[in-house]
Amino acid sequence: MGFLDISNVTKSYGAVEVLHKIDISVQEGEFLVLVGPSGCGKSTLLNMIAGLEGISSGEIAIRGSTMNGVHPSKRNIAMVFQSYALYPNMTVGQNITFGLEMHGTPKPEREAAMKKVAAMLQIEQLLDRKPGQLSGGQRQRVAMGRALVRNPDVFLFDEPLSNLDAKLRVDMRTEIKKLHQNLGTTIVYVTHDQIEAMTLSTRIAVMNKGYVQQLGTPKEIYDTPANIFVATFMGSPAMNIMPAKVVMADGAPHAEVTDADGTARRLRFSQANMAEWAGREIILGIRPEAITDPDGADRKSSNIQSLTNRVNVTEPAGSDTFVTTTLSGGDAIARMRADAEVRAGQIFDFAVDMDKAVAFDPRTEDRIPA
Amino acid sequence: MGFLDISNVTKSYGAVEVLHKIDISVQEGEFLVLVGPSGCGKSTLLNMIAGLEGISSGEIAIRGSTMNGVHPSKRNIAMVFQSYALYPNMTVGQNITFGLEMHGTPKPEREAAMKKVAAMLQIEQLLDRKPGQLSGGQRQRVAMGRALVRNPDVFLFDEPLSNLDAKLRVDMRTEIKKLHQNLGTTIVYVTHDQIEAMTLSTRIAVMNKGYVQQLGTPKEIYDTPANIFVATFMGSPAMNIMPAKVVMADGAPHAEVTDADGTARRLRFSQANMAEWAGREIILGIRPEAITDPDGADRKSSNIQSLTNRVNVTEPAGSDTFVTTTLSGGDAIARMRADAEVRAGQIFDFAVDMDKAVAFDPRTEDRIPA
Amino acid sequence: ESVEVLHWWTSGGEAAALNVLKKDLQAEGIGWKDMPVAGGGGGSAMTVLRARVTAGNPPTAVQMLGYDIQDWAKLGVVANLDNVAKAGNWDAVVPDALKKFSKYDGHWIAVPVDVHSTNWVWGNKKLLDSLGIAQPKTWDEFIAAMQKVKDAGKTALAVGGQPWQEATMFDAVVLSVGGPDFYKKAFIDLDPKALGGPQMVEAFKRMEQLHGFVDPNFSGRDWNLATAMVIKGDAAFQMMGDWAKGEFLRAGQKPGEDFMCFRTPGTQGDVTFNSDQFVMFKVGKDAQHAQDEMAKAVMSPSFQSSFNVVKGSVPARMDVPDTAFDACGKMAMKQLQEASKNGTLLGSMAHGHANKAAVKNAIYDVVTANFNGDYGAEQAAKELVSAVALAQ
Amino acid sequence: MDFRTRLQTWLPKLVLAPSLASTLVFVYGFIVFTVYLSFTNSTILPSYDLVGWHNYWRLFQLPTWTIAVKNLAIFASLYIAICIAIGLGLAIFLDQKIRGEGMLRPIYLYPMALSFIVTGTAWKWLLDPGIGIEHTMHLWGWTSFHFNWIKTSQYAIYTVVLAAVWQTSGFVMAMFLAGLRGIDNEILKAAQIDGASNWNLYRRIIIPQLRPAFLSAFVILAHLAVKSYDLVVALTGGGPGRATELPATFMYSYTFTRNEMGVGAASAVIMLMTIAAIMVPYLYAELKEPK
Amino acid sequence: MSSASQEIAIRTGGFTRKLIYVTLIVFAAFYLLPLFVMLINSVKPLSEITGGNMMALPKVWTIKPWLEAWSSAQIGVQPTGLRPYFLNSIEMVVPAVTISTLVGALNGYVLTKWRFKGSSILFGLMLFACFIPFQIVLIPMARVLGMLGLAGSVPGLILVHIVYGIGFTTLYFRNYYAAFPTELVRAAQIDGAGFFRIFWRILLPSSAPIIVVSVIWQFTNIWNDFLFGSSFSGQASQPMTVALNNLVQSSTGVKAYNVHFAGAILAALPTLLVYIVAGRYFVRGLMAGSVKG
Ligand SMILES: Nc1ncnc2c1ncn2[C@@H]1O[C@H](COP(=O)(O)OP(=O)(O)OP(=O)(O)O)[C@@H](O)[C@H]1O
Ligand SMILES: Nc1ncnc2c1ncn2[C@@H]1O[C@H](COP(=O)(O)OP(=O)(O)OP(=O)(O)O)[C@@H](O)[C@H]1O
Ligand SMILES: [Mg+2]
Ligand SMILES: [Mg+2]
Repeated sequence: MGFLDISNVTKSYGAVEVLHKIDISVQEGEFLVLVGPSGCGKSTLLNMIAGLEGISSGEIAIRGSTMNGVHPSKRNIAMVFQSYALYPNMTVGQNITFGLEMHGTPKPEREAAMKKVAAMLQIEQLLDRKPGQLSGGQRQRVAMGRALVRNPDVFLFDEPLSNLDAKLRVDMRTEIKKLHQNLGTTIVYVTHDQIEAMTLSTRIAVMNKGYVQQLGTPKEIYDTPANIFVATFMGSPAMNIMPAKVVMADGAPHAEVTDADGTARRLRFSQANMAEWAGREIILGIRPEAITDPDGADRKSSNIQSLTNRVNVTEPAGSDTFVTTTLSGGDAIARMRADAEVRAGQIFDFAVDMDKAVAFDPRTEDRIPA
Repeated sequence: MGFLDISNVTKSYGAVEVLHKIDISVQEGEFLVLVGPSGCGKSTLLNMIAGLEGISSGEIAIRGSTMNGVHPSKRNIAMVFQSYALYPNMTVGQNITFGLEMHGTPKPEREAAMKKVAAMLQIEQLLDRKPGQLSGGQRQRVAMGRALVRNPDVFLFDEPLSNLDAKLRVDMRTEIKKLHQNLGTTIVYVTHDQIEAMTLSTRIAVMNKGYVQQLGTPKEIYDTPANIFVATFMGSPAMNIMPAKVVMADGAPHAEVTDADGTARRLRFSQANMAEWAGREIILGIRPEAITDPDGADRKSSNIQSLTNRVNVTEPAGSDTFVTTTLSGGDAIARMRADAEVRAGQIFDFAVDMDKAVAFDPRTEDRIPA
Repeated sequence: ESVEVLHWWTSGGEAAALNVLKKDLQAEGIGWKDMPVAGGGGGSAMTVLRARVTAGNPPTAVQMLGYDIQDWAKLGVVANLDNVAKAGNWDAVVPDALKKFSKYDGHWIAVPVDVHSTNWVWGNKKLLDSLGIAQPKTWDEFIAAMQKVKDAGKTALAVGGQPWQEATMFDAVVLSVGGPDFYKKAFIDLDPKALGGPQMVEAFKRMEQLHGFVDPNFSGRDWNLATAMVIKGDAAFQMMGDWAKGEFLRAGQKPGEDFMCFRTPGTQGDVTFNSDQFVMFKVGKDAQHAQDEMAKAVMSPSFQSSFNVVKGSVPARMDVPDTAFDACGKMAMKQLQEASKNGTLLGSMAHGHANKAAVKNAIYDVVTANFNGDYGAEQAAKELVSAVALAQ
Repeated sequence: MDFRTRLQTWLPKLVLAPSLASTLVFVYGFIVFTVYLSFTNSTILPSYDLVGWHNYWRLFQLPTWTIAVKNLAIFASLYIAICIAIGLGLAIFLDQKIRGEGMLRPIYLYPMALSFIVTGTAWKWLLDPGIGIEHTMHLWGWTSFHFNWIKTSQYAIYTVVLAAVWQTSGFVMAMFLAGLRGIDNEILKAAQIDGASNWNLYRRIIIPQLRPAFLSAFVILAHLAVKSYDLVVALTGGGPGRATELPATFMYSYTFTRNEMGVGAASAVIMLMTIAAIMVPYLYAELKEPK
Repeated sequence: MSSASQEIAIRTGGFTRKLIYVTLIVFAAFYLLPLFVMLINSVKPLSEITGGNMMALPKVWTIKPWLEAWSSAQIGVQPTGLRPYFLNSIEMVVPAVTISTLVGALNGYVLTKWRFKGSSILFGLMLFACFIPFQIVLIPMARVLGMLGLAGSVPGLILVHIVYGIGFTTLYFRNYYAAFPTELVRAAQIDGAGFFRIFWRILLPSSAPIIVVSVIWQFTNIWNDFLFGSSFSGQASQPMTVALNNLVQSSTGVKAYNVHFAGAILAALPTLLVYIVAGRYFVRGLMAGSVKG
């Protein structure tokens, strides 16, 4: 039993079931991120934890005591919303202390708590402004302040950064990370940005269509995705997915793919158990950063395979250069150093890190375990 | 003289000048991206090119003939808006052909043009729907279709992707890129997303507060930013910026910075001319991808310097691991391979690629040319 | 103690007349709560009354006319004034024609305030004299006189084009065509033969004749504005009840000198009348006394005299001396008494004293349609039969 | 479930309950009552003796009712059409960054603030040939000027339209202006780049987008037209003759001055059905897709 | 409520602009004409009106008609002028407007933020109530008021106006609150605010534009109402419109047009004032509320 237990929880709107038997147990101090495409039920689940939506069946418990039917304000949780949901008619200070006021905290204590939080978030000079007079980043801070001041058992965040521009998003991400490290509070965080998910979380739950597809550490999710959905959802640019045939050569299993010209190319698997699939079709997944120029390839890898192929497009993006090529009839993207000497149309020796390759069963779309 | 010439253009709203003497010349077939923070005047400049805003002073010319005072519909331009600005009362097909209809193109021709564009954008099955029934990505395509069908001299895009979610944004980016490669039309494209800017453009104009800060190819902008603003605006995570002192050692100029414990550390410059600054303070800029673990360092670089420092935070992000450390009293971010063996608190040997380092004059904030 | 009186006497003269009553009651220590609701010839006031009665909160007394009184009495919401009436010997002094309305089922329920007769013609004496026109005695003379005025470029007949004003003229015209018997048959007995017969067609033809003498701007005009036309000499005649006299008097004109009053030609000896009455509604025991006092005060000869002098009408009781009244008033009182004796005192159809409201309004519809040119005389007579049948 | 949570789930319904109860009693209860009355022989006050369809039969025999219905058709169609035309036109004009918009707007709007007595008094005067506009024109030397509609049976209904339009077109203008201000500016830019002239811009792009405003305006005007009573009474009193009788005045006079409450109720039921025929589809559309 | 879209990109030529201005001004004149006529004739002596030119400015200016209308004109048997009735109206309008607006706001709040099964249908039922012809409710309403003991009293009138006003106020507030972020309500719930507290502290303070619309609408309707005012008022509670009607509808005597006009303007003053003071928020409020886009 964990700190926050979601057991067998289902949610229906009328006849439509939007969450199906969700089971997640969160330990105290964990940072759980819920990711998934739009409409998969992330917000619904969060709202159920908060008590803003009823539970159709199953149970949600905090510290072992059931929360079903308990009023949101009695759950000792705090929530930060995507649009921040700052009360537009109140000053920043009033926004922060409103929750305390509602819980009957006396004024001096409220003031003190507000001062402390404002100092922590460096928004002391904004306390008398109205939300309308704040920039996006400042609003975000105030929303955090409102949550922090309550000193809750659990923080819930619903896409708190998605309204910020890219630069600010990175900064605020770091702040949230620091906050978690400093306070050690349990956090459940919804996003559909997988970089956020990867960098912030201690564990990630990848959701799709109301099901939890995989629950695990960022590394597990990234390196050993449970299925094709998780594999392609996490990572940007997405993992390259291509049909391949398993063939045996030199006593080892190889993935046979075709290059831009249709010539068959073989890449040796690092996993010996792929031999079991010999002669059968699989789906091969290779992340863009595992296909590079030989100079950029990971020196630690035990299994760098060379693959000669024609370059279609190169996209220099400053820090890296993305190279598009054709593998098994589809586009595949390779990520290379910014300075990699590669031109469109060129025949190039790609270095493929097969330690990082994963294989999926084409029928179930699940990953074939190593 | 280029294809689209913006000469000495100024825009004032009442007494407030929001654009100051802008000078940009665009060649036929170029893909110019305007980037800059919110409110810097990107949309205003685009609207002036379109003829939707008057020009306070200066001249805008297409193919050498001045456009000042010419009605938008007479300029042979097409524009795609952030909100797509689809006509909600018309079907997709009508949206696409409205411009042709207004220009008196006969019906059969309109139909043919529409079919062609719809096929190109794969929206044939949507032609009878209303915009309200489309998803974000589909709307975006229709907006493109409306622009394409006109076969204009110049395409103008005003943040066409900013309403899409991250995944779709990447896909649409690629489509726009392909479109440009196929059609070869001149494009002026506004965004505040620098990845978009880097990957799409042939040239970038970085704007701030109504001034063009730098105009150049993506590579120029990224590798040799004109000033600190450009350096930190382009790239994610942003370039690390720290004060440093130039000292001479072994006859070569070095940048002296302090590590997490306050100990002075020296990094040899690749540029010999930094010797001129010996004994003076500069601002040193190093991009995160130029600070790595030794195994991940660019094998092609001529000048990898080792820097021993304490690791503050590690953020594994799947494809990479971001490591935060303290340099000259501020946070610096290093980008390492996903598998780099680095833990928070550890004393680590960072590899700094000084070929990629840039130095700025602290007084003017301009880059010191190599 | 006080009485609450619902009425629509809001104009200067009427209100001044009511003030007499108010003072009389105050002398008895009874307060006056005024509930005036003007408009629509009392229509708005009747709506209010309905709401008040339905709410179980009726006023003490309500100004009312004709058959409405009987209709309300039928509902059992009115008070019984028999005690006061007996003490004041009302049965003897009030003419039978009025008692028909003031009593229901043999009990006194209402107090008549005044008697207006409606078959009057008012003329501008100076204008008529200057044109050499004498008081017309017959219908044809009347028409000839008006033609003369018209030829002189003046408006011959001042009319306010509202249904009730047109109907007021119609009353007199019908009487002039068929005399009291026909009038009774048509308007009181509602005999379809009378309503659709040749005499009625003749009456409508006379209405059309009259229409030929009005100015183009007559429609919607208030009656007192029409009177003002006569006073100013813009028009020669007006066919209107004796409330018009008040206007002449207020303008400082003298009967016989500045203006003349005579019965509608062809209706000599007949009087169509209407009578304003205060209907007393059932109120609680506490208010009973005030109500009785008010009834008594209204019936007092002094009030009847002073009120009617101001209002232009004649007292409802026959024993009031005519000393305070002017020439026209004296004439009216005399004629009224005679008519009452002869049985030619007829309730005015136009003012709801011939039949109930539904019928009255049905006749209005036809009269106004005829007068405004929508129906010809023949068709009007036919429509009259069906409209009346429908309203019964 | 703790008490507070349970209370919180009940509170919204409790809060709505009084409004709902009063609506059920004061609106629907009374409608049922009226329907019932229309089948009774009520005269001066309600009575409870049923007479079947008699009142309806009589209603449709009455020439006045026919006139009233015909008048309503003329009045409603003209009133709605003209109000929308003027309202839309003014809104479009006012939307062209007009200097002095702040002054003009209240001028257009203020008639809505006046009661029927005021409107009726003023317009009766203006339209009266003897003192009003015609008279003034004559005094100013234009002696051939004629404007005596209010005194003419065939035209009197149009003066009612005139005064009614005067009173509400400003409000319609405000509704359209609100609609215009809500249109995405980028769409206008896009249409200009597409080469739309101002005429086409309005005809093809803007006006079609004002659909919600049109709908709201139509519903408000339609129900005002059907309920129109005050203005007619104050302006023409239903005359000349019965030339400006409308169903609402008809119903009032039969119920309250002619002591034929049964017929009055029958006419009210017909009116209610007319209103329902307009409103129910609107309400259905409005509530079908909750925003 | 985007303020950016205030700016319209349409350009018109100089001639068109002149034409637009001319049209706008002509219509302004059309709307102002009746008010102008009433105003100038209310400051003329009666002799100048009868037979004079209604458009002509007064030769002799006088405010006597105004004074008379206000304090000494004959209304029924008393020469009280409109003054006491003015106060009656205020006594009735203020609570009726306040309560109906508040109830409408609460209803709108429930119907958007606390939706439950069937709440749309309930709203439809309430909305239809706006369109009932008031004449038909007179008799049954009188009965109900009598049963409640409110007949002929100010509270009775207030009740009637609230009952028939909440349909529209609910409509306005519902449409406004539909666009109000639900997240705010949720945040306040988590902060521990209950149903009413959320309403008072969060929604109501942000409802200024729609409150303006609702108040303008209700104020003009209730202030100008005659039918209910005359039918359900008692002797001591007759509102301004009934008194004005008594003033202008007198059936005999010389018509003091100047006094009537002065009275009419006096009766209209509060609503005019409301329109002029709050009118500039009106379009904004309509945008936010009644005209769904
Ligand atoms: N009140 C409701 N009634 C019916 N269906 C609802 C309701 N609220 C949400 N849904 C449905 O439930 C599903 C999950 O919605 P939810 O808001 O949890 O998605 P999400 O994962 O948060 O998406 P996003 O990333 O877009 O915020 C969606 O399909 C949505 O349409
Ligand atoms: N009509 C106007 N009147 C006054 N100032 C304006 C007007 N339109 C724009 N501005 C100002 O001009 C500046 C430039 O605006 P612009 O819309 O071009 O910015 P932008 O770079 O497109 O920003 P964003 O990324 O937010 O779209 C801003 O400071 C803005 O406030
Ligand atoms: Mg969500
Ligand atoms: Mg912009």
